[in-house]
Amino acid sequence: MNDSALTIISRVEGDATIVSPAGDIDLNGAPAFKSQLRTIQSALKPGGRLVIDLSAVPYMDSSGLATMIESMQAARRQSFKLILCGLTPRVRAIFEIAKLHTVFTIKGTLAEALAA
Amino acid sequence: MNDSALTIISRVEGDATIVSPAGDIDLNGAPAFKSQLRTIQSALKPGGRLVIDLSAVPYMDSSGLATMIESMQAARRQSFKLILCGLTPRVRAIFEIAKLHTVFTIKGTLAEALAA
Amino acid sequence: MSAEQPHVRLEILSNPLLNCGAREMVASMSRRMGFAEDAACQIALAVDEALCNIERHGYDRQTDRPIWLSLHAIGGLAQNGTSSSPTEGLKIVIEDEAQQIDPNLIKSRPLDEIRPGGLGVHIIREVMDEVIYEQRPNSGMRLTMIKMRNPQPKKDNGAPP
Amino acid sequence: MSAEQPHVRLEILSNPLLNCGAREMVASMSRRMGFAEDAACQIALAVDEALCNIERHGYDRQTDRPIWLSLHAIGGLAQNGTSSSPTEGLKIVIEDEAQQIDPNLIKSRPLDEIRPGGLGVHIIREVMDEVIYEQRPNSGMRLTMIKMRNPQPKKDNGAPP
Ligand SMILES: Nc1ncnc2c1ncn2[C@@H]1O[C@H](COP(=O)(O)OP(=O)(O)O)[C@@H](O)[C@H]1O
Ligand SMILES: Nc1ncnc2c1ncn2[C@@H]1O[C@H](COP(=O)(O)OP(=O)(O)O)[C@@H](O)[C@H]1O
Repeated sequence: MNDSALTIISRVEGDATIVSPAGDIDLNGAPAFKSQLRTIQSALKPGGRLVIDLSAVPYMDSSGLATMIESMQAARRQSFKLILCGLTPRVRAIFEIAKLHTVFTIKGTLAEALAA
Repeated sequence: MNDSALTIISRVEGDATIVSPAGDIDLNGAPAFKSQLRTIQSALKPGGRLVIDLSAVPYMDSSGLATMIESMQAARRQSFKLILCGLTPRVRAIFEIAKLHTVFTIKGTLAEALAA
Repeated sequence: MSAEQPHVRLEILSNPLLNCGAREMVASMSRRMGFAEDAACQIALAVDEALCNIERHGYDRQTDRPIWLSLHAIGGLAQNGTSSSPTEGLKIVIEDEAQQIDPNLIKSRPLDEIRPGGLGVHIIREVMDEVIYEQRPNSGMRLTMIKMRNPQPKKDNGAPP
Repeated sequence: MSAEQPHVRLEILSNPLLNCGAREMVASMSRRMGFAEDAACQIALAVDEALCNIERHGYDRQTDRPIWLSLHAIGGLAQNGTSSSPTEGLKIVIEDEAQQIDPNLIKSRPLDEIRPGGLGVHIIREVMDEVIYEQRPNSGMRLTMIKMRNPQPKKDNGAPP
């Protein structure tokens, strides 16, 4: 990963794995994020939860959306629950433009996502 | 003023006039801000306070600094007190680069400025 | 469409690392021209998606090829001190020297099938008022996009519903 | 100084409304190249101050004259997927067709006298590691500025203390 680009922190809380990317998820940052997500997902148990906290992501483009869709597909395959939270207005807008805001489980805050 | 550029709101609270610019104070925005400040200052009484709340100013350049210095000169001439507050890190940095951070009275929050 | 000169011309290499600068430049200038925050973000998104497509499809991920972007403020730019923005819309032209393809092949897919990829062209057509892909006379492609500040009811751009 | 081609070239008209886009582009790209947030903001500030000076002094507030800006990432740009940025510094060249002046006359004033104006050149020299003003061969001025990611102890640029 670039020094400057996206940084990704993940931690486990109960049955939830929380992934917190910080930075833009665009064509420059998405590949590293995707490969880290794959590694994290491969360790998830059926019935577990993956919470992606997007509150520190000021910008996302279709490369980021593709990464989220891949994660959703993994969730179906491996029977874990995928929850997105903390979308800034700019990021929320791109989910809406791509008609994906009703396809994902999207919560307001991390607390709401963990309570879901 | 441009539809999009700096917007400036001012209100009176006790002996303090609070001016809240929102937007960048740069070569594009400074002239309008400067002329509004002059109008506001011309109504100030000796012993009164002018608080400029910069919390909604993401960026300022030397045109903005010049505007602030003009205001300080008016404060000396007219014997009102000038207090700046709410500087974002990016705006604070330019005061420091120009060695002006010790020349102005700068408070953290608007509440602190009003209590000063 | 206006035949006037652009107000801004940008040339960047086809490295995705640089896309952030191009899109933030366009967002920032759009705001100053009087576009609302959401519209400025949409314009930036369309620019970014167009750059991504050139980098991935046109140049096949080569990172050292040129991309040209020009901005023309339709109606002109505010002069310092004027009371409102005369800018009626923004015309953005993005050109490359990449492989040429039939503009009719650049199209968005139906969105009801949820899968990664295939969203860029949809996004561009959704957020901009006019979108025209064409081959440049000698080499490469040209994408012309227009967004008006107070858009007319949207024309059909030939995108599938 | 590197003789390599720039990674980014920008041409804008001399309207102060456009400065925001140029400086935000440079800030955004600088961050991606690995500059820390405060350094990226400093670079953007220097670019903005240089543009303001060209617009006010060079072009005497005419708003339709060209300004050229080029960015060269010293050490190159990261390629997708690499583990750290190879960018050692950023070289920025800003050129105009405005009136030529003796580069020695472009200097900052002592800051102990508090008055409006006369801060731009001080800011530029303070935040950048190298600052060179020169006349272009035929017309206009050229400003070359360099900022390193891990700067050497600062050289004296001839600015008054
Ligand atoms: N600049 C371009 N040059 C060549 N082909 C392009 C370009 N932009 C889009 N395309 C074509 O249009 C298709 C749809 O693009 P898009 O909606 O962005 O989805 P994706 O890029 O994920 O395939 C691409 O798969 C590609 O075949
Ligand atoms: N691009 C330029 N073209 C011509 N003269 C310039 C340029 N930049 C700076 N100068 C000269 O240098 C002086 C100092 O500039 P600066 O420190 O920015 O303060 P100010 O612009 O407020 O006078 C200016 O007054 C001007 O005479």
